[in-house]
Amino acid sequence: MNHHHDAPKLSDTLTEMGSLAPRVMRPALVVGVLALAGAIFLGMREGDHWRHFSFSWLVSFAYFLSISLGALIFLPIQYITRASWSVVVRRLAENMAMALPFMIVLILPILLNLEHVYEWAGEHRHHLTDELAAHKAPFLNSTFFLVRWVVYFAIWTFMAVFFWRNSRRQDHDKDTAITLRMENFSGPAIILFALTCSGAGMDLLMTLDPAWFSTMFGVYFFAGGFVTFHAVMTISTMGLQRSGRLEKIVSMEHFHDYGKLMFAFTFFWAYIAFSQYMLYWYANIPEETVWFLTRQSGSWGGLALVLAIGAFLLPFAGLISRFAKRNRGLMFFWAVWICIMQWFNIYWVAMPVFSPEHVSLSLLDGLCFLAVGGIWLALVVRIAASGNLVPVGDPRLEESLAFENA
Amino acid sequence: MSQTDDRFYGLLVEFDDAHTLVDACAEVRDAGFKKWDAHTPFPIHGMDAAMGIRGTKLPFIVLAGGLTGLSLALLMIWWMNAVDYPYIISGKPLFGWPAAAPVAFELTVLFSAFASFFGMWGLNGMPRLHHPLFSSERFARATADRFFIVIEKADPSFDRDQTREFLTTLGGTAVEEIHDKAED
Amino acid sequence: MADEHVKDSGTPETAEREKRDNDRFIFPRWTNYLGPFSAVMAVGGILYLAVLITAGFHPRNSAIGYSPQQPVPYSHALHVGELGMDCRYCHTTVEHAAKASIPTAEVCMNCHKSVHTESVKLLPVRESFASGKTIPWIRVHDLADYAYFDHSVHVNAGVSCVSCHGRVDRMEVVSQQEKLTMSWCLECHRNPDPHLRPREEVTNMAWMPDEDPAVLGARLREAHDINPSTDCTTCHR
Amino acid sequence: MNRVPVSAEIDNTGYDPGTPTDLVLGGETFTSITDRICGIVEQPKPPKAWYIAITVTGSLTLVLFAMLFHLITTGIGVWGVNSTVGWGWAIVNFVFWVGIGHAGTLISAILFLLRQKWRTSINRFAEAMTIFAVVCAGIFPAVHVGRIWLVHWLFPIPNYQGMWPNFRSPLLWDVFAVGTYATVSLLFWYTGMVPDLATLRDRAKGKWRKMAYGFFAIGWRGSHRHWHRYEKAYLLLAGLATPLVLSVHSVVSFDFAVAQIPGWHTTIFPPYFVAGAVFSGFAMVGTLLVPARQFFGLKHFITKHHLDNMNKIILATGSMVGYAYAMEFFIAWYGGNPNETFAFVNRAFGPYAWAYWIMVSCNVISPQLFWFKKIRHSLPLMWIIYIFVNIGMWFERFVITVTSLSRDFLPSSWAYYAPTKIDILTFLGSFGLFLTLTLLFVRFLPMVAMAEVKTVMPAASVHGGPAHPVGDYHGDINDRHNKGGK
Repeated sequence: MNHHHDAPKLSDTLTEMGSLAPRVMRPALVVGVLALAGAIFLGMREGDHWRHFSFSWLVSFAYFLSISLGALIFLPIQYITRASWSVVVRRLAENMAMALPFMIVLILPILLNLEHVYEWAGEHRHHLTDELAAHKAPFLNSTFFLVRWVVYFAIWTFMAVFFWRNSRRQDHDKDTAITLRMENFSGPAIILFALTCSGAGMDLLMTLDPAWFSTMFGVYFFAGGFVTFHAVMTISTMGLQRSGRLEKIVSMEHFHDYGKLMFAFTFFWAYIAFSQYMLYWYANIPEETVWFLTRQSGSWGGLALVLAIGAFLLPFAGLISRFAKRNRGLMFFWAVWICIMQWFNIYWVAMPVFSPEHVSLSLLDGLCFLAVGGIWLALVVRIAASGNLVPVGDPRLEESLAFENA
Repeated sequence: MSQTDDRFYGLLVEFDDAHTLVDACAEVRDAGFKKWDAHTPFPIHGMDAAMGIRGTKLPFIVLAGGLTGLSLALLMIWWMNAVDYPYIISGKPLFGWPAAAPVAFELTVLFSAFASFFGMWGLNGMPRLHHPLFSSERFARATADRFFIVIEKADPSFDRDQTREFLTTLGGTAVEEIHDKAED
Repeated sequence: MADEHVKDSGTPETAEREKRDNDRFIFPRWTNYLGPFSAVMAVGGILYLAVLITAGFHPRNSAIGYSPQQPVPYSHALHVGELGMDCRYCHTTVEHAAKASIPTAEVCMNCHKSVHTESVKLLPVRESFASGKTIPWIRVHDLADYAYFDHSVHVNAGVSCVSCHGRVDRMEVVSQQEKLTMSWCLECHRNPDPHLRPREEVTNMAWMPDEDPAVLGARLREAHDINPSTDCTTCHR
Repeated sequence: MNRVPVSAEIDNTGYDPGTPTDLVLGGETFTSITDRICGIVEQPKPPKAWYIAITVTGSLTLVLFAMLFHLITTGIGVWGVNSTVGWGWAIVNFVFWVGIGHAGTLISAILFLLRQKWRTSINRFAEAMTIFAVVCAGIFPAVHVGRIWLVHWLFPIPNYQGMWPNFRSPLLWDVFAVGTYATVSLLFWYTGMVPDLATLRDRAKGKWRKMAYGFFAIGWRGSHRHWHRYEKAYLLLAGLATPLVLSVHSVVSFDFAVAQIPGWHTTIFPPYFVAGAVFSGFAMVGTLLVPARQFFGLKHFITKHHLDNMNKIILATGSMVGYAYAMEFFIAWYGGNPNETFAFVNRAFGPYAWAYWIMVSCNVISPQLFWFKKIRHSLPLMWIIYIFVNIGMWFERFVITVTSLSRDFLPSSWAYYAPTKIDILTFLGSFGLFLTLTLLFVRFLPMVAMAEVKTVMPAASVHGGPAHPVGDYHGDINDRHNKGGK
């Protein structure tokens, strides 16, 4: 009797974007550009110095940035733990991370309009007293902010290019030394990432209310992004399989792992969110609670409740069972669900600064989402199209193909 | 022989490697036996399939345990602090979910863990200090480095001679009749 | 393997011991009932303990009814109930101080100079009167040391002696009637209305209001501006 | 007992991607593993060193009991705590020991879920340590209440006061968190040990040993129908223990972080405490494991690869702790609250600066040496770093507890806290208890999870089993999507 599990082979399926790339990239780009045009038109009509436009843009930019950052940290984690299960899908993450260098273009609308988005950069203060403003000025000033973003993007670019290019090179020469080199860089990469990711999250979202602070905020931003990233991985893998790519070689076993990771980081995100909220709720110090007060009053409170249930309780319950994690329909549903909820999470964090009274969901928010999302997707697909979808030269690929959840 | 017959439990076959055992299990499964088991020093991947073992209902027991713990905890906190002994401390509401969450979480985990622990041993019929298999000297190595299959006399398709014959074909190193030596 | 070693050491005793050591130890069959048995014992034991603790530690069972034998068999039923003495005759400071003083022997001797002068039961009183040493009364209503209680403020607010001490006028031997727990104190501090009466009726053991005590109490509370505090520092100072 | 000699150190830290690292070395077989691990427990008499060790630790344990007796009969005035610094060494020791207790569950549960097979050689030892550390931890809050005869007030049981515990207090959350943690760790440890106890039972000589191991093995006979549920239960317990381990030190951190005391009230405390706990726990596991593997000849199971991995985890968690220190400092300034800023400046340059810099150098700087392979692979050097981390993590709790309390909002109530002899002896005594329990454990129980180690040996892997099950096997219906193609 044959005990050897017939591991799927690469030849069983398509592993290149091929004709799919233009079929996705063109509509994505068209939608993105049209939405951008629409958003610019609407933003101009608002006559508020592009304030509404910038906030809507900020939400979606932060959202897609967090996904790409999730992809960026996914890579060194896989290398440093010598994980084999993920090899077959790792290229998808590499491509998403590789979008980061190009996303510097997407942050321009915010950087160009700093004084109307961040009150510390402008003249009108709502949250800061003069004294506090002076105290924080060494950190919260436009020049340093720009310098920081240049540094963040420089580091991300370096990391993304490093992992992406080495992995691609391995496709051809199958050199295991490359794997070792990437493993060696992974430790420092994680440190660099921790500093830049939390810095970026705090800069982008926390300083919107410059009086408020939380030592956990960087972790909070990362946790949300990492959940979304795994959901996006699930959706894109399914999408590729639907088009006849990565079939069989990405098996239910890999989806099971996606499911576990989505479940785990949904819980982790909730743990961070709860801890942050509970500690401020309990100590009840006005300068800290005011941030939550805005976000739990009126319709923002309704959204907070939606997040507590929708971004934690439901996916937690929905993904807890092995059955759900091994059911494609359910996995797809929860992945999409998580993506939506995490967008609202960032919306809930950022938007109350623009509209403290009530949730101001508008067409502009939707157009900005489509614009950033469309451009981001086109970018990722363009990057993906330039090579194989699977790191065919990876020494652990065989293991990954034969992978089974024990 | 006859006076020990009611003490006859079944037939044991010994293997010295896991591969042969897994193959043999598949054969016993396909031969249609119902009351039989494999004994190994460690869990072997793929045995569930080879033996045709279905999933266990343990997760549902654990889920029930967890839900019990959660609801008991919330009820307890609410009743004790908001109903039976209401007292305002440091301006907190009598029942505030952020303050109730940690204990509710801990008790959920505690009850789930109890359900998992007692549920598993219960389903496995343990503790069971006595078992006819312990009468076999050979079987002492089932917890060290040997692998066994046991077919019980109680199996409907069991036939002392035929089954013995069948077992010798499985590639084992020895076949033994198990007689319960224990006192009542 | 160790058990396959053939030992050539001599004596039959050693050989027998070694054989015994090498034999498997088999638990007798009845041990299989140990599991279910201990499960039943554990569940039963937990239920039993739960009932025991709930009942045993309940203030109703642990505190109420405490009635120690006093050095002098003083009867409140006789003095208050039959003879109609007012509480304040003996517990003189109850309206003015935190403690409702225990009478000295002199107070007793006001009457007992001339009544029952030879009674054996009153011997400790006469001794105390002569020597000046206090009679070792045993305290019945004993709050924890960290709980501060002031009689005067309660009595002056119109809380009757009966509310905490019960119908002392019917007691041969004084016994504790109420739980005197924190939650019990709080019950009244949160809602004092049913326990309030006109100040002049405070020591009247048998007094009954003509109307709903809560309605009367609410009126009295309004009139006398009674606002019992439930702050921790009210009692834990 | 024909024991296979343990060869010299084998270096298996070299790594060829795509080829799994051998986790069991020296040509060990199922038989030799059983012999070697059981052999430690089966020696009729332990070595002299064991007797010497347990005499020392036993005496220290007696010191602990004496100090506790003195404390209980006299009152907590025997400690150095004063009206400003109400939390002294007792809380420091409590957090220290609970933290130590986190490594065991991390190794058993989280590494299990992450399919890190190298955990099998060290999980039993680490789990045992978890339980002993939690025992030590439990002592301090219990005696800290002052009137220990009223300690049952912590639990929601009916009492003559007619009152209930206050569930809004983080100190009560501690009771539930630590209680649950101790219980679940014990269940987990015991569940994992049953198959090994059965091995000891089946090899035992002498009636009493046979009965004792037989009793605790509860009749385990390696049935695969049992293994099937056993593995499920193990997975479920691991799944439960993972959030539990996060929650326990988070709850401990809440003790501090819900307060408004500057230096305590910061939101990163929960994950930062958890990272610190794992950090200190791994250091303590290493502190005991490195000598134990030397002494008991476990080099074939606890290989250099294992130690290398542990050191990497120490490096990772140490860096997380460093991140938290930095973030706290930054936000203390960024927040613009002068009290908060002062608290941190005071930590670094105030009267307890010495403690702060011990903490920083031990916790942040010393683990960074693990970036160097040479240091990660050198037994003496790694051991020295473990010791530094142990010291540093104790000082971290000291710095958090004492510096914030000794100088809070009111300068008029500032005070300097110093421990008394009783404080010091109690803490030393807790080490005695911890080490005594550890010594008893290595004497009577299998310190390596034999059944689990066997599963990671090449001889145990039956690749995938029959690929397409027949018979009545009820496969995973969802697999159809993959098998059937589009």
